[in-house]
Amino acid sequence: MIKDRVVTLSATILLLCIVMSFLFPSQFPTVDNFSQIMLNLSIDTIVAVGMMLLMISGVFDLSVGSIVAFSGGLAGYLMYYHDVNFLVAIVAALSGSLLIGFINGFLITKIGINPMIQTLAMMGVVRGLSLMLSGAGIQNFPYEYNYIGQVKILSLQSPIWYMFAIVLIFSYLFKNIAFFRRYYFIGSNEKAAHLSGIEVEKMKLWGFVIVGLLAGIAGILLSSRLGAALSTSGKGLELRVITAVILGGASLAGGQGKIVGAFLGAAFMGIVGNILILTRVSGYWQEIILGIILILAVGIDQLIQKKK
Amino acid sequence: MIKDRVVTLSATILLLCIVMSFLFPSQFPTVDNFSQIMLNLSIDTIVAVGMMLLMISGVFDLSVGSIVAFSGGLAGYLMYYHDVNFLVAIVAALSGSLLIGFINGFLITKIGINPMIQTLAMMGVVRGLSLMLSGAGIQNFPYEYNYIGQVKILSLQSPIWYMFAIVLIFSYLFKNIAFFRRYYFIGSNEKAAHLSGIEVEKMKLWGFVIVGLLAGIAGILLSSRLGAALSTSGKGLELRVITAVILGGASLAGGQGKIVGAFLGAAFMGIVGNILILTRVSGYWQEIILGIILILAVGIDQLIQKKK
Amino acid sequence: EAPPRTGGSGNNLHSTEIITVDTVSANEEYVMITTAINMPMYVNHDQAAFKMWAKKMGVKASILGPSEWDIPAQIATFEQVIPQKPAGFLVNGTDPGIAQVINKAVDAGIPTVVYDSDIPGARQHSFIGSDWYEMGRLQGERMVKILNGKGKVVVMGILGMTNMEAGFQGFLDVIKKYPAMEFIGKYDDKANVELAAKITADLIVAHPDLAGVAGFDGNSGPGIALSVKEANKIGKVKITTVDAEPEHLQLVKEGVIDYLVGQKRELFTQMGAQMLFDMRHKTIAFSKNDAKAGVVPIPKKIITGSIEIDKSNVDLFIK
Amino acid sequence: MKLGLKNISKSFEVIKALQNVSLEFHKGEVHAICGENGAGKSTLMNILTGNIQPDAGEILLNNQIVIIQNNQHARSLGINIVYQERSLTDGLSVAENIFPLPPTKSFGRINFVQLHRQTKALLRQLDIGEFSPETMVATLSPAQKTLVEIAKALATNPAILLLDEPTASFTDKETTILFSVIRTLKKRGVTVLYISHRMAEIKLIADKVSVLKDGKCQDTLSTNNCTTEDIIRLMVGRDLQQVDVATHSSEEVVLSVKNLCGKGFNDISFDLKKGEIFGLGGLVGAGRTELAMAIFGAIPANGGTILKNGQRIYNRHPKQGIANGIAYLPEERKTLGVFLQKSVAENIVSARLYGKGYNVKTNNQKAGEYSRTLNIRSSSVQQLMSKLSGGNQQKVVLAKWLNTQPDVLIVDEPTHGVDIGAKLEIYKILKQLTADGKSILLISSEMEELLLLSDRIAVMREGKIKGILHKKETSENEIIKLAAQ
Ligand SMILES: Nc1ncnc2c1ncn2[C@@H]1O[C@H](COP(=O)(O)OP(=O)(O)OP(=O)(O)O)[C@@H](O)[C@H]1O
Ligand SMILES: Nc1ncnc2c1ncn2[C@@H]1O[C@H](COP(=O)(O)OP(=O)(O)OP(=O)(O)O)[C@@H](O)[C@H]1O
Ligand SMILES: [Mg+2]
Ligand SMILES: [Mg+2]
Repeated sequence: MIKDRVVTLSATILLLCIVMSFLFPSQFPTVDNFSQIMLNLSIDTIVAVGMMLLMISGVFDLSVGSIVAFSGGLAGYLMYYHDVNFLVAIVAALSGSLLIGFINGFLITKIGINPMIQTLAMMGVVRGLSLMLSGAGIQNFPYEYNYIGQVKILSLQSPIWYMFAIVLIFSYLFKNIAFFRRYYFIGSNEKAAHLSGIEVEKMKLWGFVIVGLLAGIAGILLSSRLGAALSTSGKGLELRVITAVILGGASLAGGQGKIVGAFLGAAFMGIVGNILILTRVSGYWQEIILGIILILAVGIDQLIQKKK
Repeated sequence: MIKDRVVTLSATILLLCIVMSFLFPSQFPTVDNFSQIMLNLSIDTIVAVGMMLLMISGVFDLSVGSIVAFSGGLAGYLMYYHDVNFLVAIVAALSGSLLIGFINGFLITKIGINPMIQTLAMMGVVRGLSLMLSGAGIQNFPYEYNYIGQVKILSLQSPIWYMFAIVLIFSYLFKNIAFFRRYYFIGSNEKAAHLSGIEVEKMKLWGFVIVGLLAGIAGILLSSRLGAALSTSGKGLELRVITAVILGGASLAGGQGKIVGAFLGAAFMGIVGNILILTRVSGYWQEIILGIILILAVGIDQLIQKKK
Repeated sequence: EAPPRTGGSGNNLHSTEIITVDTVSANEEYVMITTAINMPMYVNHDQAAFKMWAKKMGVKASILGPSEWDIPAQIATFEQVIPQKPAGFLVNGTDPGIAQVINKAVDAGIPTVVYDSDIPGARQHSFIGSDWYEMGRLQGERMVKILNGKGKVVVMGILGMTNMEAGFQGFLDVIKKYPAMEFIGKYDDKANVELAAKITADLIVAHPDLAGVAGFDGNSGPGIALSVKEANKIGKVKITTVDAEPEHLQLVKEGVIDYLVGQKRELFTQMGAQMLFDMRHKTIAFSKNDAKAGVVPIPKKIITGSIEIDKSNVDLFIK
Repeated sequence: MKLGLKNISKSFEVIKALQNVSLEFHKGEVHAICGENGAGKSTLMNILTGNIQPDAGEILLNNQIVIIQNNQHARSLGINIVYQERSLTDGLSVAENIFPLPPTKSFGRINFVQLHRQTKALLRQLDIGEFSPETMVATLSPAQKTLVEIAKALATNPAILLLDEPTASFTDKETTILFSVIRTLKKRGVTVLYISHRMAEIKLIADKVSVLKDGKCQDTLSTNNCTTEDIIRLMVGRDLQQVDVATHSSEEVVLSVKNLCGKGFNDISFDLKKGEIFGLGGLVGAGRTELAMAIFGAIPANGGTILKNGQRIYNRHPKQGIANGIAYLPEERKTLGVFLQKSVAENIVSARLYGKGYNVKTNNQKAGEYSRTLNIRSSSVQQLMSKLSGGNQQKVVLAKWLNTQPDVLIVDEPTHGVDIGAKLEIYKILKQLTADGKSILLISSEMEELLLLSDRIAVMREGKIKGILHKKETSENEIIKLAAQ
């Protein structure tokens, strides 16, 4: 069943691509277009990998979008206002993101605050912080900082490579490393996992730390790619990412999902977005059609699986 | 435990009120202030009652905010562009909202689409529809329509009365009527509920219909209170309402919560917002402090309950 | 492949060949890139005027962008359209962060005009719009005038947005000059009527002597007005705000809102699009090859100015 | 290793789950713990595995006082357990479930080769050939899952193994496997603490038996020189009356199933008579549960007819089943039977929520009555179901179905995890129901139970009825022959 989602989603994406290639032969199936699509889904995917990890263990994090803004904001703030070296700024931004994840995890696991409330509250707190840091936006970063997100390797812009690296690494980890494997135990039966000697609380705390770190990386890449830190970046990203992850086979109940599903879910959303642009669907219809496509994609999948 | 949340939250609210009354004796504990707070949380609370129902049964609905805009938009559209009688317009708007809830429920229970994906997609679709209906905003409603949300009874504006009526009615229903009682069973163990002869799917479908209807009522009240139907109303309402409901004792896992908790959760958020402004917290700090207060409120509650 | 070292600094001597065409074709497509694409103000002014212009000229007008206020998504949309080489780009200048992608379009040889707010770091061919600082200043001055130079005032809008922050600054710079005016703070209504109403209601309680509220997004005005009405404070709490949508005008007529400062948004897109057209079709040429010569044959910057509305002239605006 | 308990006490709010319990377990002995539901057996196990801390008393390991902090600590001390409640992860393989902390190579990489080798060895030791280490746990039957849990406990090579009702979902086949494993362990010097409500098993496998009653240790007997009756007397404090097994079956047919087909069963026909207890025998996986669920309306039937009192009925939903006077007590209590976070009273009324009103007071009254007649042990009917012992939960579920006043009661393994006293009470209740003119369809994997209660027994194999036997004329052997063949 879990496997199936990866398969059906891949098939859906492939089908979409084939149809679009026939409809827009000169625009859709081009290297340019695909590298654009990839580039644009790279940030979401990096966060989605972390979200998938959390959802496998049965929780989710609404503060990721704010962390994306915060991380870029903090790096930008340090470089712009305090002339801090770009590497130091990045380390500081990532440490900050990690710390936010840690606080989330700590309060959720040790104090027992409901994860949704905690991360929602944190979403507000961190958004406020990043607003203070980046105000109406910071620009004019050092060249080296912009290089990170703008350099092209084999004619693909770097965030794409980061995305693939992260997806591959986490896929590997979730297949082969005992530590990550345990998230499946936690997600399917927390009590039983505890009784099996798994340190559920510590693992969950780590989960939030990891998602914080990944959101921080995404924030650095986004701001470096844009050459600007915006206090509004990452708004709404949390829902988009959770959607992608559920599309990719996770469930709110936990215990299922694969890392590659996070990428596929984001890729589906990215391709649909591209299609909406190519077909020039605009305005009111955009939201309506996007919604209908989502429902159709999941609905048909369900019907097929039921038939089986 | 469930009871406790209602009690602890009431106590927290009371404590907050007492402290504030001492600090701001001439501003906080006034009839004016309270009726303003109530008025501003009435719309949220009406939707929160429906959300509480859903969360008791173990699901939630992200499309409520859009339904609020849609309902007002449809009523306004009919009255303004087609000179429809205000009562007919209201009936149409409520039927429309109900239908949206029905579609949500149908696709979730019969096709098996993940509730989060379904209602998120519906959120987009309905937002698009309401943009089409109300465009730049519709005004100049018949006097009778505006009367509904603007009339004052015993010096309290009508939405407050609607809110209380709905909270009381649903509280009663959830205590005394078997139909509503069943939602607790569905939320605690869906399979066992099915075997107990509870029509789980039908009940869930009804749940979405009810929340659609309540969001529709909220939309009518909001637009009538405003004297205008704006396509942006209800944006972000879904998360606000879910927060209120979880604060009020619901859990994402289902099976617990009380209707009055929805009101208390919304009231807590409303009062905290009021306090932030009374204490002159700056706009930039608002979200940060609001987040911290949320965490504190839930965290302390948890610590107390753990001690027990 | 490393990115270019210069972020660009309005350098028009860039020798990119601009794609020009002699004949006008019905398939010629002009693309508007915006964000919050469904915002009524955008739809009814920017987009409507743009579409009308295209119809008149017999060309295609496409309007693209995310439904939410989402700058990265606006950039993503923009980037995905550049490879399709449309006839011209009309870009909503939402945030300095879009500078790079504007330069990408310029480097691709596509005529590009930014409207609404100027983007400092970008090499767009032209900017047409208004000055948000100026709009804030106008509101500030009117506020001072109707309050006779004294009283408590607040501003409300979306915190952190470049144009709004500029507006707040304009407002503040005026208020600062009057010692009897007390500035209480900036509040975030997230472009949401309910929130604007709630904050205003709370403000009225916290400051019973609140004298004025200035709004900076399209939903600030209706929200502020609602709470002022409900608290029976009409006339006691003065309201100035941006935009001149029907509900704003209605509220001015009712005397709830005292002053509106509107933008000439139709001009942004209608004139902007015309400039794109002129550039593409070399309507005016200054040399044998303007691009090579480093000449951009359209105005570099057009400031459209504002529309000021109050009770005295509101009837002229109500349709 | 020698394990000793000295004056262990534990209370949950008002309930004294254990009071001054002192026991000794010696190396290489199989020591059974007996007691009624709620006597404190699982609590004792939880104390030994560090899941809960005793209020008073000491635990001695080789005469040294130890404080067992948590179950990991217990494991490191050589104590491991198979819990009464299942604790596997459906989405992972058998191997990964058995070794939640698997063997690793450098950087914490799982050594899958070794993991599967180890698992295979364990499965072989348990004589399991039907599934491999890579099998997904979700696809296993309840009994197979319990075997996996036993393998999981054995994987840590415990010196003391606690088994809390391991045979509850077993048929004789699995029980035989388990017993041979226990005998091997015993030879290796492993101490086994064995909890079971099946008296015959205790005589068969245990060396000693300790009896708990109301949280107090009654006595420790050697199984060689005591009878089952002795044990039962200690458990319940009196001699148990034999169940009156006189038949109340009449000739009137209440339920007539004709050529019923569905997923897991095929072409099933039988008549259930008024006042009859109709047994369904067979091995695990014979399709009895599916048949019962289809009759009740919980899963769809693909063909065939069901007549009740001569009238054709269509049960497409449990609601219709209930309305047609049929009740179904499910096999899997935890997932299908109980609302753990609801009170006892709410659980009891949960199948009768079709009225309009919901009155807490009358519900509590009703629940109180059932609580008394079925001797349900809880601090009050308001207590959360999750706080009840397993057997008491079972009684609550039975009460819930009795509360629907059915004409036909289908009970699927009704005495799983129920103590001997309560078991006989349930037998009595079932018989009493037939005396009142109700009919019962009894699914049971316990041969004695089946033979004792049923008037007729249908034996199922691979989804088909292989024969319908009259109790008087049949024997255990005949049933087994039909079931296995
Ligand atoms: N967490 C708890 N909170 C409150 N009471 C509890 C808790 N756990 C057990 N009890 C009570 O303690 C008593 C002993 O329970 P225990 O589970 O040890 O019984 P048991 O002997 O294992 O019964 P069974 O044979 O039914 O499994 C019961 O009355 C039970 O209700
Ligand atoms: N979770 C499951 N997933 C897949 N197949 C299952 C599952 N549980 C049982 N089965 C299979 O379904 C069939 C019927 O099983 P079931 O347990 O209902 O039989 P049964 O005759 O009712 O046995 P009993 O009641 O004695 O346990 C068997 O082939 C069994 O292997
Ligand atoms: Mg027990
Ligand atoms: Mg079975």
